[in-house]
Amino acid sequence: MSERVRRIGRLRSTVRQTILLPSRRAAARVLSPIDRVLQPGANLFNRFLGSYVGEVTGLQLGLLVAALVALATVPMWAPLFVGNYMRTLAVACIWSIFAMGWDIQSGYTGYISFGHSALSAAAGYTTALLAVNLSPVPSFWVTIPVSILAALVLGLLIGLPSLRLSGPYFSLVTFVAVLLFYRLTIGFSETLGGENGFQAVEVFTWDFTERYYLMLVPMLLVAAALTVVARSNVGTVLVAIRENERAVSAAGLDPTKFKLWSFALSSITMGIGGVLLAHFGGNVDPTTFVVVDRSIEMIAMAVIGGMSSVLGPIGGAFLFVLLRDEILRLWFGHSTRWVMLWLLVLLVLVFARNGLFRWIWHAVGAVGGDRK
Amino acid sequence: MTLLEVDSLTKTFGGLVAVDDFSLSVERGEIVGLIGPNGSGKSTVFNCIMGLYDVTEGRIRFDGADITDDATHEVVNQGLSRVSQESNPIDSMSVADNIGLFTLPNSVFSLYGGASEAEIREYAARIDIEDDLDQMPSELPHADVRRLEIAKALATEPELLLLDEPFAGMNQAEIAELSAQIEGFREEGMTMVVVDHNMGGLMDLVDRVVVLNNGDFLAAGSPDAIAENERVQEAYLAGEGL
Amino acid sequence: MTDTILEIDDINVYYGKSHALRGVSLSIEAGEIYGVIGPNGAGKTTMLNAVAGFTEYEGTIRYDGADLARVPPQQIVRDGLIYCTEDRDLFPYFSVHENLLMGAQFRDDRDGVRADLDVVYDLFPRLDDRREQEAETMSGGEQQMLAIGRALMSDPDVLMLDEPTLGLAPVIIQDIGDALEQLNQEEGLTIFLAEQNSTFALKHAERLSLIETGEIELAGTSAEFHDNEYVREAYVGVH
Amino acid sequence: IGGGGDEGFTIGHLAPLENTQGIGSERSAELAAEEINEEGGIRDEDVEIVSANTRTDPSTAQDEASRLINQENVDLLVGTFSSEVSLNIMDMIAENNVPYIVTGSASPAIIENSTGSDYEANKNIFRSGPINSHFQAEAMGGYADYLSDHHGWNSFAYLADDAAWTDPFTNNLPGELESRGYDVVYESELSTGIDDFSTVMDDLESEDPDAVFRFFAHIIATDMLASWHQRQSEFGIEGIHVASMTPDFYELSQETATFETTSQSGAAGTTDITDKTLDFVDAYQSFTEGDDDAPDLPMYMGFNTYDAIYLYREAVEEAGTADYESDLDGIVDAMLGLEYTGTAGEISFYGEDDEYPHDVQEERGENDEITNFPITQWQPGGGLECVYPEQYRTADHVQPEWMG
Amino acid sequence: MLDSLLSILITGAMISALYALIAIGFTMIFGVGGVLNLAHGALIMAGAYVFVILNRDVIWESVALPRLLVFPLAVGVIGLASYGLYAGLVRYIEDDPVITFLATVVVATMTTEIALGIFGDQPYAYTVVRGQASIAGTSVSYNDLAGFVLSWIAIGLLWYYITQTDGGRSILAASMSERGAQLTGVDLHSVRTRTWLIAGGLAGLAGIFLGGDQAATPLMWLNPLALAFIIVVIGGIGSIKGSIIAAYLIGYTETLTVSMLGQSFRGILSLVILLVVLFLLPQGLYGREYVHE
Ligand SMILES: Nc1ncnc2c1ncn2[C@@H]1O[C@H](COP(=O)(O)OP(=O)(O)OP(=O)(O)O)[C@@H](O)[C@H]1O
Ligand SMILES: Nc1ncnc2c1ncn2[C@@H]1O[C@H](COP(=O)(O)OP(=O)(O)OP(=O)(O)O)[C@@H](O)[C@H]1O
Ligand SMILES: [Mg+2]
Ligand SMILES: [Mg+2]
Repeated sequence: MSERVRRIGRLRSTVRQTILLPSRRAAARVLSPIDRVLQPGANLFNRFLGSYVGEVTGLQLGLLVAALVALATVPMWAPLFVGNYMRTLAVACIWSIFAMGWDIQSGYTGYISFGHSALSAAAGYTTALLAVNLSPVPSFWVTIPVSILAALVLGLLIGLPSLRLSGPYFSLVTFVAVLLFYRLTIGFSETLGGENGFQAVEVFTWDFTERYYLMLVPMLLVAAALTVVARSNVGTVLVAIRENERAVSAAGLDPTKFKLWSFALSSITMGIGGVLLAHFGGNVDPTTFVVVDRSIEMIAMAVIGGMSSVLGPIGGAFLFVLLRDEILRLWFGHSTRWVMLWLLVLLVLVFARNGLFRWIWHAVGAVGGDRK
Repeated sequence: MTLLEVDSLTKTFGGLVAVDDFSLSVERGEIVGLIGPNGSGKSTVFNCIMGLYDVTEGRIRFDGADITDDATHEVVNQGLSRVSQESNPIDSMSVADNIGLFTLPNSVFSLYGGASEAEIREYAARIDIEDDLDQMPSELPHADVRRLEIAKALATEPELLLLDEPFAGMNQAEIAELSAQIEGFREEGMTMVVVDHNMGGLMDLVDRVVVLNNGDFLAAGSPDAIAENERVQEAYLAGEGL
Repeated sequence: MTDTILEIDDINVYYGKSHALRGVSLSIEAGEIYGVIGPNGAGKTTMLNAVAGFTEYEGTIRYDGADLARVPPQQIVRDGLIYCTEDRDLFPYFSVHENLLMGAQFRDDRDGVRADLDVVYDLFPRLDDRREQEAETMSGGEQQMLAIGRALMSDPDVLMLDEPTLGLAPVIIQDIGDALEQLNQEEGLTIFLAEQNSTFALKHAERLSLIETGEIELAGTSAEFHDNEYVREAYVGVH
Repeated sequence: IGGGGDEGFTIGHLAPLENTQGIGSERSAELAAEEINEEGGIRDEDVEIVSANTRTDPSTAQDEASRLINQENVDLLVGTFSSEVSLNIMDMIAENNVPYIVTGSASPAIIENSTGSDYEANKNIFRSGPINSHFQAEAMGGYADYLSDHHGWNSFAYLADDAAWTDPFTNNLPGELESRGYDVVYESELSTGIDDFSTVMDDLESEDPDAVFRFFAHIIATDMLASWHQRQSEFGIEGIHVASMTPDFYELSQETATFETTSQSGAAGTTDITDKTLDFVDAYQSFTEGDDDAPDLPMYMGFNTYDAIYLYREAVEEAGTADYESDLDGIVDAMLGLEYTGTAGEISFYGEDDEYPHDVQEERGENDEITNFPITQWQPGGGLECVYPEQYRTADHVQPEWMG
Repeated sequence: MLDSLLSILITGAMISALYALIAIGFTMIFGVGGVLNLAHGALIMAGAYVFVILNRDVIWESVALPRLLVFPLAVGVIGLASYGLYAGLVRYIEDDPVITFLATVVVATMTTEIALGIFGDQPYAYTVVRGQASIAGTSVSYNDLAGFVLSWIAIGLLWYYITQTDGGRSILAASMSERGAQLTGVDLHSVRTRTWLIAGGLAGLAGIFLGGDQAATPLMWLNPLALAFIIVVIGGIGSIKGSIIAAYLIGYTETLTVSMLGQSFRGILSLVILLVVLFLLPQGLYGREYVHE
């Protein structure tokens, strides 16, 4: 084994030495003046926010701001492209929330869940069931918190027993949990709508621009909140749990409490995403919410972006959704598109296993060199 | 005044009795040596105290409170800490962060508690690894990894420290240095129980020795008395420690 | 007894940027006990790992005339070069007995295996008591005995031991020392011993090397080491 | 900037393209476009088909439909196979006012939830076929009469997908059969995830009906057919089995489809329902010559889609505009005024005040039984024959050789 | 009542044997490489399709080999495919269990897409063995019977191999400690090759009979694999004995659920059992604490 791993390691290092390093050096030459120009801004940022969300270099700040500006001005540039970017980007916002939700639990603690779609489904189905069974239908201000609460409750129901289990057992149980949720929707089709699900949820709006912002703003708020948590003690402890749970108890910290907390945070996030998704298309059905493919997709997004980084999964989600709905469509037919998409994910897993966006972030961070 | 009281502790694994009706009490400010042949149950006693194993029978009290059924983190938060036989630092965190982790409050809502950089440096300095703070654990030589384990335990501000084979894998010079540091802890008011097979290091350090054999209490007394105890000689020492 | 059985010739090992072994050379004669001592992190384990094929290195290592770089690890074992590591690397869920059997899994001589089992159980009665216990649940010292026992089951010609006394009670250390001498004298077993416990190494090895920060600082016979001022002060200590 | 636009007449086609029904429908749409273009297009504009794969996933379908509307600026949407997909995209399509003709799903809810509940908001939605399952259930009653006359079968069992489209069958068919004087000895809805039919087969055998009416669109009952043949169970298998409409199903099922029937719009081209039917099938076959992915026959959805495009052409020619944004009412009026002879039958739509506004009307024969719901049977040797209704019959229904 | 009980006993025995086969293949790979191989499901599906392709002329007009030849050929092809998966992908990433887990999920998803692209979603039926027998009044197809017999033969051979031969024991040993295996002269490469070949062969075998029972479809693997998960977790990851016992526990539960409560409730009771077992025995019946070295 070691020999083979070494071989691919060698391949990696050749690629690094002959292609990546020189091009990075060239890029650094171009970028470092920009970095220097932006540095005062970064210093300001670090002074006021650094201790809450982490420190940045000038260029990293530039990248963040550029990304934010790009997201905020989507309605201005999206129509310039062939494609339905307004819708695709709105979808990407929802999936970013899912990917982040998965990440704050699985990515940070290393307890890999394959059942997260069940959590968003709990929220989506609650919204739908409230709409179907109550008349008059309660307002958003009621259904949304109740639905998020439902995700939290299901999250704790899954988390409490399964977090006692060690890694692979946990993964398998969550995988089975999501399949079970699916079976329940079919088995209790009278109550849960069966294969068709429900079409009863009121759509926020069909207007592309409004809808986009309705998805973007919660996504940014979730990202900010999770970044704060991830950069705090809680994030540190969660990572420590992933690395070495016994050391965490030896430090006088209760691993179970922290694991459950991450599950709770994650469930709430999934709940938020689930509610948004329900009101985005108005339909709540097993294929949209429950099936295990949805869990796998959110995992893929988080992993290609970079696990345990909050911002990585956002990048991963946007990349994944853009590739799937817009970019690959330019060249490939319907089933080939999916095969290509999964192939790309596989390549990222093998060759950039820490995630593309984490890699970019560090590369950009390294431009300034060792200024410190 | 008794700080730790292990009262008729029994621990069985299936049919195997690893610790059999063993009692031990440790006074505040003492350093007690716990020795015995391999597999005599020393680490098991520590594991029971730390809440890693469920106790089969017996009670454990610390500073008056019953901690028999407490989970590890609860025990730690009462002021007991253990340096285990195997080192297990978190490899992806620097030495400073490893120590820092041990100072964090056990609350999911406390986002920014924990020791400052200066405090972490202080913990490290007490065991002389303050120069390694920025290094990763995997870059450290064995002895420093062991020291890091001790620094982590110190960072929980324990009243009582359990040390499981602190000298293993160290050479004479290192043992002497570590002994001096442990002496220093005692002067700061810490109580300790030390398990080790290195008699040279241990006997000079401790006030009192308790000997375990096959899970049973075998003997107790001053280091000199133990070194001369025939049963201990036969079961364990083989001429060492004299 | 002057054939060189294991020859390490100018090997270098790097871990990333750090240079863990710097041009180390030594050779071991068939039938001797050879000791390597040195402080923590000196590179003893690294050297043994290189011999066993677990670490990449520059330079050559020859065993029984053959260049080990060209021999796959499992063949090295079959050729009688057995390594007992610092981490022990037992099979945690096999019983003591199964662990010992695994040590002999490539051997065809059933009688020999049975005889060796008796030898090991004789040497470590503790193992005899615990034949059916899973290795993982054994105490630290018991595991060390099992690791040595398993290595002996492979019917070694050369036995490489990395810190065999780590965590063992003084009585056991004495037993192991006696056993190694006995195996060495009666069966002609060559032993290559890396030890932090200099006292033990000096007591049993005929020739030794002192390794510090990846380089051999001193090599010589046991007697020369005993007389060496520096060794006495830094490694043997007072008692 | 988005394609389509004002040059040309763009038709969006929505269907699952892993499914032969979807592919048959798509090829039929392309065939219609090609033919129409040869005749000068729709209102002198060239017709272009833009096809989207809905899979069986409502969200994907919504994505795709939205893309067709907003990016391709389609002038018409046709298709959608499974009812959950149709149901899930209607809201959005209604919002955008693009005329949308359902050609693949039979659930009455498609009409009930749209034009049936808020006519004004949904009046761009139509269904050209198949007749909704409420009528299908009634049609089955007539078919039962035929089976009773022909074989003397008087007791029936009922099985269905546990899914929305079968609700009308579940609610109506047992009553329908009983009102015609038959026994209904067994009723059950099966989970769409079923993969073991042995319990069902055991139950059926012990209830001993003469035939079982089963309505399977999600369930693919190959396994059930195999055990039917193996056990030589003493009942016929009738009703609807969507998988069995695949032209090579007989072969794929290893001939265990022999004796089972399914109803399908267009009767799989086995018979000349109208004078367009067989011409269309011929044209389809030469159109798909050498196309390995396409099924050998257009399948029911192909008939309906093909008809939908032609009838829409007629409607907009009649209305004098295809600009739904400014004159949807004109187009809707023209649609409602149509009496179009299609390949699968005569097509006209129910009006605003009917129970199923904008749904295709059923056709009725002399005894008032529904006739635009033909039934085909795989007969020994692999021949597909139309066995019902009488006027389209190409062969009599054959009961399994081990019966009688 | 007695009749239906007997029929449950017989049907349950048949299907449980296939579940055991799937579970064992899965658990072996996990045991040896620490790899949770979700692509195992894809191999099951591939087994069924390979059988169809070689045995029937519906895909390749010209190929329709006799079943007796196709059977071992298909098992062999899937064994090789499994090894190919290891040699072409897993061995480069196996040092990171999470990445490996994800990569195999992606492979499974991708394979399903490929199958959908090539074969569409309609089922391809085929027979492994034609006909049926009646056992104590319950009719059993020869397909299921053959599946049952061959599964047990395969399990028996595997059992003998793993526990009674050095080659087999070294597979278990390598699963516990790679380093330890190397130290005792085990050829790790050969252990891995053998493991993936065997596990793949088992998956192929199970796939062929599952498909013969129900026809080949792109998603035919999902439910059996989910059951295999439940089985593996109940039995204890890495334990063959546990897998067999749990397979029968779950197989009978499933058969009972279906005949007493109906199809819709499949899997639900099994999951309840899973939760109960895990609550009492977090490591499953014969599991060992998950250690990763
Ligand atoms: N989890 C377990 N299951 C079964 N037996 C165990 C378990 N843990 C320890 N034992 C047994 O209990 C006995 C005591 O072990 P313990 O680790 O306490 O010994 P120790 O005194 O620390 O020895 P050493 O000096 O070798 O570390 C040993 O015989 C060991 O095999
Ligand atoms: N895998 C590794 N990666 C990086 N550095 C390593 C690695 N293994 C060992 N080292 C470093 O190489 C040097 C030599 O280590 P080695 O383990 O060979 O020493 P040793 O003499 O056996 O020490 P000890 O007495 O502690 O076992 C040390 O500085 C150690 O930190
Ligand atoms: Mg111990
Ligand atoms: Mg070492």
